[in-house]
Amino acid sequence: MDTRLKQRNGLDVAVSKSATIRPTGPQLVRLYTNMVRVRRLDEFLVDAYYSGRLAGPFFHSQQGQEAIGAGACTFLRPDDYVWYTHRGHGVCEAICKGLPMRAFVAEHFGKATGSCNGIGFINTCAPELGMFGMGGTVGGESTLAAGTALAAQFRGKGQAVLCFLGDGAMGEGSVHTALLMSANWNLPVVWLCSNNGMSMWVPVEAAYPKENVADLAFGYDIPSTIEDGQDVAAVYSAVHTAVERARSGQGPSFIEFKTCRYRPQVEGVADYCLDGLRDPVEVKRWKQRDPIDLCARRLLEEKILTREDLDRIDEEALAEVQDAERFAAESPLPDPSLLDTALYAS
Amino acid sequence: MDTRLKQRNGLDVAVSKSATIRPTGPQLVRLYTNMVRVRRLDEFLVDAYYSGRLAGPFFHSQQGQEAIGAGACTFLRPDDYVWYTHRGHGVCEAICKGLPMRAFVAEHFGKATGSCNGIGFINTCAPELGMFGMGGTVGGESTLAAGTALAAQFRGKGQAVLCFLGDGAMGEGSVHTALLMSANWNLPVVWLCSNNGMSMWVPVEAAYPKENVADLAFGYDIPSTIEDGQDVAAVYSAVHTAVERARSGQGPSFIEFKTCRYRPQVEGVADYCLDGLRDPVEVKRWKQRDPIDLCARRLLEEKILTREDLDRIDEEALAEVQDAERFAAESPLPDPSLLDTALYAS
Amino acid sequence: MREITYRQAINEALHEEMERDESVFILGESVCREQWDTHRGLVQRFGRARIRDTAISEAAIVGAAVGAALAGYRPIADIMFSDFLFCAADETLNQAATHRFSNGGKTKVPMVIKTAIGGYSSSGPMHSQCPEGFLWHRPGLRIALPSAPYDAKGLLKTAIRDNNPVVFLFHKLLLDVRGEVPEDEYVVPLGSADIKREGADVTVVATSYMVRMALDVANQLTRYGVSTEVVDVRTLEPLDLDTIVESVDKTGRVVVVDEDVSRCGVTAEIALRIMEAVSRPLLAPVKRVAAADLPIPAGHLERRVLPKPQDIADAIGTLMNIDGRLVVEGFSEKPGFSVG
Amino acid sequence: MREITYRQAINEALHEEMERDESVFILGESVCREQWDTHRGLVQRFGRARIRDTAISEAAIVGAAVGAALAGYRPIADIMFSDFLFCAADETLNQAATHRFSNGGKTKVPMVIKTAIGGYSSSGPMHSQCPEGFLWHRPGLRIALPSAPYDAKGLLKTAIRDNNPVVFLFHKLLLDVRGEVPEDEYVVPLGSADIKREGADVTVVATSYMVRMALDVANQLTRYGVSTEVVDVRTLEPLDLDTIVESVDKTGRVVVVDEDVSRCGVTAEIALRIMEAVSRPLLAPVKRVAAADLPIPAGHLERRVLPKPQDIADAIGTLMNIDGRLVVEGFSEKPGFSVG
Ligand SMILES: Cc1ncc(C[n+]2csc(CCOP(=O)(O)OP(=O)(O)O)c2C)c(N)n1
Ligand SMILES: Cc1ncc(C[n+]2csc(CCOP(=O)(O)OP(=O)(O)O)c2C)c(N)n1
Ligand SMILES: [Mg+2]
Ligand SMILES: [Mg+2]
Repeated sequence: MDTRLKQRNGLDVAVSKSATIRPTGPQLVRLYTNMVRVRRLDEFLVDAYYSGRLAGPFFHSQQGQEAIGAGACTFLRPDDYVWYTHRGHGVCEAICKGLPMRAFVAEHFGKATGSCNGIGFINTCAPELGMFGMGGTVGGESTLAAGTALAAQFRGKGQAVLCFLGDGAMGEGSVHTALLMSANWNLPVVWLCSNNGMSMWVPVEAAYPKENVADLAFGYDIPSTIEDGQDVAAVYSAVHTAVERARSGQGPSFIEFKTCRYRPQVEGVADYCLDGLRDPVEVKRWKQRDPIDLCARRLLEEKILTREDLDRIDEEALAEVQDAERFAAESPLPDPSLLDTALYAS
Repeated sequence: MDTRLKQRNGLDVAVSKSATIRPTGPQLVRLYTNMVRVRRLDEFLVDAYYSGRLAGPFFHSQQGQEAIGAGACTFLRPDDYVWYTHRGHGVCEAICKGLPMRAFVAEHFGKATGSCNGIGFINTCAPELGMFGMGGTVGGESTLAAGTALAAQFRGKGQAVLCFLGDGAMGEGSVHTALLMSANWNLPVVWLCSNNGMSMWVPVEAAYPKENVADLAFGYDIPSTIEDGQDVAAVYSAVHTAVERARSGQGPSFIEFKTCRYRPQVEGVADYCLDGLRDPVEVKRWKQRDPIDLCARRLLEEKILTREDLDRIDEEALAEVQDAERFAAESPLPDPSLLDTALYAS
Repeated sequence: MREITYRQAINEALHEEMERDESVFILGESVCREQWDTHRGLVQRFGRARIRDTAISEAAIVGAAVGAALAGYRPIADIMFSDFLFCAADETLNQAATHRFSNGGKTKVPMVIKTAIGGYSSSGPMHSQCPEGFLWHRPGLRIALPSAPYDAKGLLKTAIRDNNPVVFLFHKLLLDVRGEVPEDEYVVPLGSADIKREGADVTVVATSYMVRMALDVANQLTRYGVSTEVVDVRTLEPLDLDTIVESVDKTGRVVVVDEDVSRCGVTAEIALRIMEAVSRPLLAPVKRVAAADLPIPAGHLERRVLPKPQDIADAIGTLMNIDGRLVVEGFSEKPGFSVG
Repeated sequence: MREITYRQAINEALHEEMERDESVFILGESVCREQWDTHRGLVQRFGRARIRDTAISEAAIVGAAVGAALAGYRPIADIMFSDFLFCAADETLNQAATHRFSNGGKTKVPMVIKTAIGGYSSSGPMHSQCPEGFLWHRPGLRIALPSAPYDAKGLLKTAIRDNNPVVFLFHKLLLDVRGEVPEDEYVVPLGSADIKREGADVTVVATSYMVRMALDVANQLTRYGVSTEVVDVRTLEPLDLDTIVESVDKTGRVVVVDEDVSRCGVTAEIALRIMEAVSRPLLAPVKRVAAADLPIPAGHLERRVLPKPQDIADAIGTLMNIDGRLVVEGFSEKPGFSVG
């Protein structure tokens, strides 16, 4: 165990190499399937943005980062809480946690059948899955996540909370207060930082002084680890090790995933970096370790699936997206009376 | 050097044991004198609170913590910036930086001759000394401190910034954002945390999960050290080592001082801790290492001063307080026309 | 009926609701003891799991309350001074207020933010504010600001049971005020204004501590033969405009009094709503009395900025077209608290 | 005269003032490039020391600006969307606004907070707000909210030179709007409203994008024989009440329009001030048009919440006691921006 890990109080068991929790073959198939489903859906939403079919003026594609949400959320309990970010508008976390694509696409089309009844857009709300939506201020959900973790602790039924954050979100003060609270109260929460190297058009080197943002966890005595965000099995191992810690009352964990967003910060705007453009070579390099390709290779190598299986998974995903599109297109717009009931609960 | 220091990127040169910057004999006399002046003034303000002479309903005595402000501020340049906290309302920092007692007492009496023209009370404003006042939200000045450090960096004249914080202030998100900015931009600021073990009625063990809040600096790559807050020479050494780093463009430092407030959080209210009272034995233990006594002992031992010298210093301090009291008592109340000019600058 | 203080009324409401519903808990800074001594006996009775001291992190206090509320609990986020709510503005004004709405009404956020308001203690701009203007400007929060022990207890109980975020603003200068409070269980519904004093000539619509000030002025004005009705709004959201307008329709004259800053404040909004709603023309244009458009100075000049009894009397004098000044005395109540 | 866009006008002001005064610098998130493309050429000309990309920490951006201003610089704190100002509320509303006052006038805080406001792009409640009600409620901030390229340039230059914290609110939907802007140096003083259109029957007092909407409505109403005067407040603090009242004294009727939430909002305050100041009785009670008291929904229902041209026309119809509806067409401008 290297000293860096020691410094961060070693969530070392979670490091993929020494992990004791690993996905089985069938689990790996489900992880793979979910990554493909999310990739196809994300691609569709990018297209829908450009063809002017979205209800709002932006989409933040998460292509390239699927392994993280899939590895983390596919095998959670329904009553675990998940807090996502603007990246993909939660597409990866929500779909892998179990939200039907229909509700996701319908919301993005601004339809009454959407997950927020057509007025949430970037929000993805599924209380039955422990997902409560996202306001839109970066890092703003972190304290809410701590609150759900406190509720889980009170309840004592072993629920865990996952809170996703970007590397950029680590700059917000609210995140600091949430990490501190989780440490002080030993809350059952896993902080997942998808470090894709960019916060909007600023590279992480300009926004954070060290190599690993996980170093921030040291100050809170929160065990942390740094993982390969492209390897869905590694993500699964790390997250479920941390989730087990949470369920068994051992408190919070922090996991940093190194990853890459393939597309620009937001669709419709060039892929800027500082005063120039992001280096396309860099993105290309990352694509050689595409999470879906990596997983496919392993499934084939280990003879868990055949090429035909892979093709079928892809076709089914596409069909599912098409079904969701049709459903959303045919769904009605929200009734204005929604405005009378949405603000206050009775 | 123990590993803990290494972990926090060792501001090791600042550790008193290995310090190369130490106060000379005459400097130690000034440090001692300032501590005595501040103690007498603080005692006077406590009395003035109980006799109903203060312009506002509270005083936060800093008795017991004099070594920190004195060791840090006595030998700064006039153009260095200093940001203080509610503890003592800046009495220690301001007096040691050079503010006349008269302005301080007059402000606490709500008089026109006060450092804020009689409407600031807890504020102590002396722009000519690089002190700009204090709003009143714990930690709220930290980002302002970063801003003055940025100005100092722009100006390039070797100015340093000192920003005092309580241990409790480390819980605020704004402090996190300020530390991060100082690290990202290598700002000439010294973060000084007076860890007196209490944030209001909550002991630090309940508000922070580790032994040393300086561990928070690790995540920002800010060199840090932990010092004896009762030893004014150690404070001097640590702070001036860090100040030299700041002046010479080596960026921010973080120093945690272990200390104790002798009196309650605020006068007029019992010395609570959680749902009971603070352990008086604990405070008594700290008083055995009173910063003024410690320094006096050393001055005598090293034969720098005699007992008579010490008595004279005390008498002079009392006379200075009495002069300030008289001045403040005789000063006029602020003219209401101040309200017309105080809000906007022309 | 027995009399208890406003402080005790708050304390009783907390005891009763925490007993009644296990999902109620309190989190905040030094809440075991609590700055204003409204928590007496709570930690002994309910333990430190439900009376939770936090680090100094207002953002986490309010944000965690939102999260716990979403997850089925009924948190009370305790913010020592309402001035510090600005350190949790995203959590209060963005997250708590709009969470349900942004989710198309699919979630609910049953929580209370309990916080102390008010000046008149010479504590300066960061320990004296009344935030009701900011809060009412943001749709999605309910706001209760009681002026009397009875209301404090009844409204806090309702606030805790409400399924929405309710900001419960108690005034520091009212804590020692005594008033009748039944021993038996009762609640005060949100959205019900209360006629605190009947009168025929002029209506004073007031909030929180200003209700007390208005009552004092009204009593003094009897000696000038002026009959003043005092309406306590009790909650701003929902606002019981009917009761207010009924009173104004009767008297034909109205002064609106609030301790917060005048500009874009509560008095402006209530004044306009009254004008839009009255069924007979006002006998004189609405008057508003509120804090000057300045931060609140510490020290001697504070009294120049905050509303004072004479301001209310002057407004009434103008409305009634009375020659000469209606002279009233200042308020004798002293702050009498030490603040941290 | 040459025509440039509102975006270019902002950009020119920044270029000129940064050239003129070395103490001016910009800090904020992704400001080298800047979300709204108002920073073109700045980093190339002035370098990354003066155009400073920060971490995502609004509190540090605004707070550091306050600190640098105290220390003699003239920072421009760039907040991508004004909605994110709530993450720096203590720094904006407590620190920047009251710093000088709490020091008895001994300090000054010459800084600008530059931020984008406005809805009509279906972006939901965290990317659509107009914060002027919150800001104006807090004494100590100056507020400029230009509606045209000429004003944007002139006001931003004045804001940068002002010795107080000025919040410069530019509207996203105005960025591509073109207008006449002189090549020669000029400034627009704070506190000067501007009659954007003369008329005889009714005055519309409006802010920012609402000025444009009001002008469009005014033009359409000529076909009903209604002559509308449009007054652009340009700055809320200081407010040029004289120009507004002069217009209302002339027409006798007034609609106040602002895109922010109605309750405790800008429209309430301006309406009341007009009533208190007019020298002849109004021909009809003041009307206000503003956003409904709701968060701003994303998607299709946004238009039900934000003010629309027909709302202004309806208000005018009521004021003028016109039978039948003054039908106007909606606004054709499309958002046309991608937001992050
Ligand atoms: C409080 C706040 N500040 C700024 C923004 C604008 N913004 C949206 S996404 C983003 C970048 C976030 O970076 P990161 O957290 O690394 O996530 P990523 O986009 O890389 O997934 C920014 C600055 C925001 N939405 N909220
Ligand atoms: C934002 C904010 N929250 C809470 C308070 C109330 N308060 C004043 S002092 C204090 C304790 C501060 O503790 P610490 O930072 O350790 O300083 P100490 O009092 O120990 O010197 C608290 C909670 C405040 N003034 N501002
Ligand atoms: Mg990122
Ligand atoms: Mg402390």
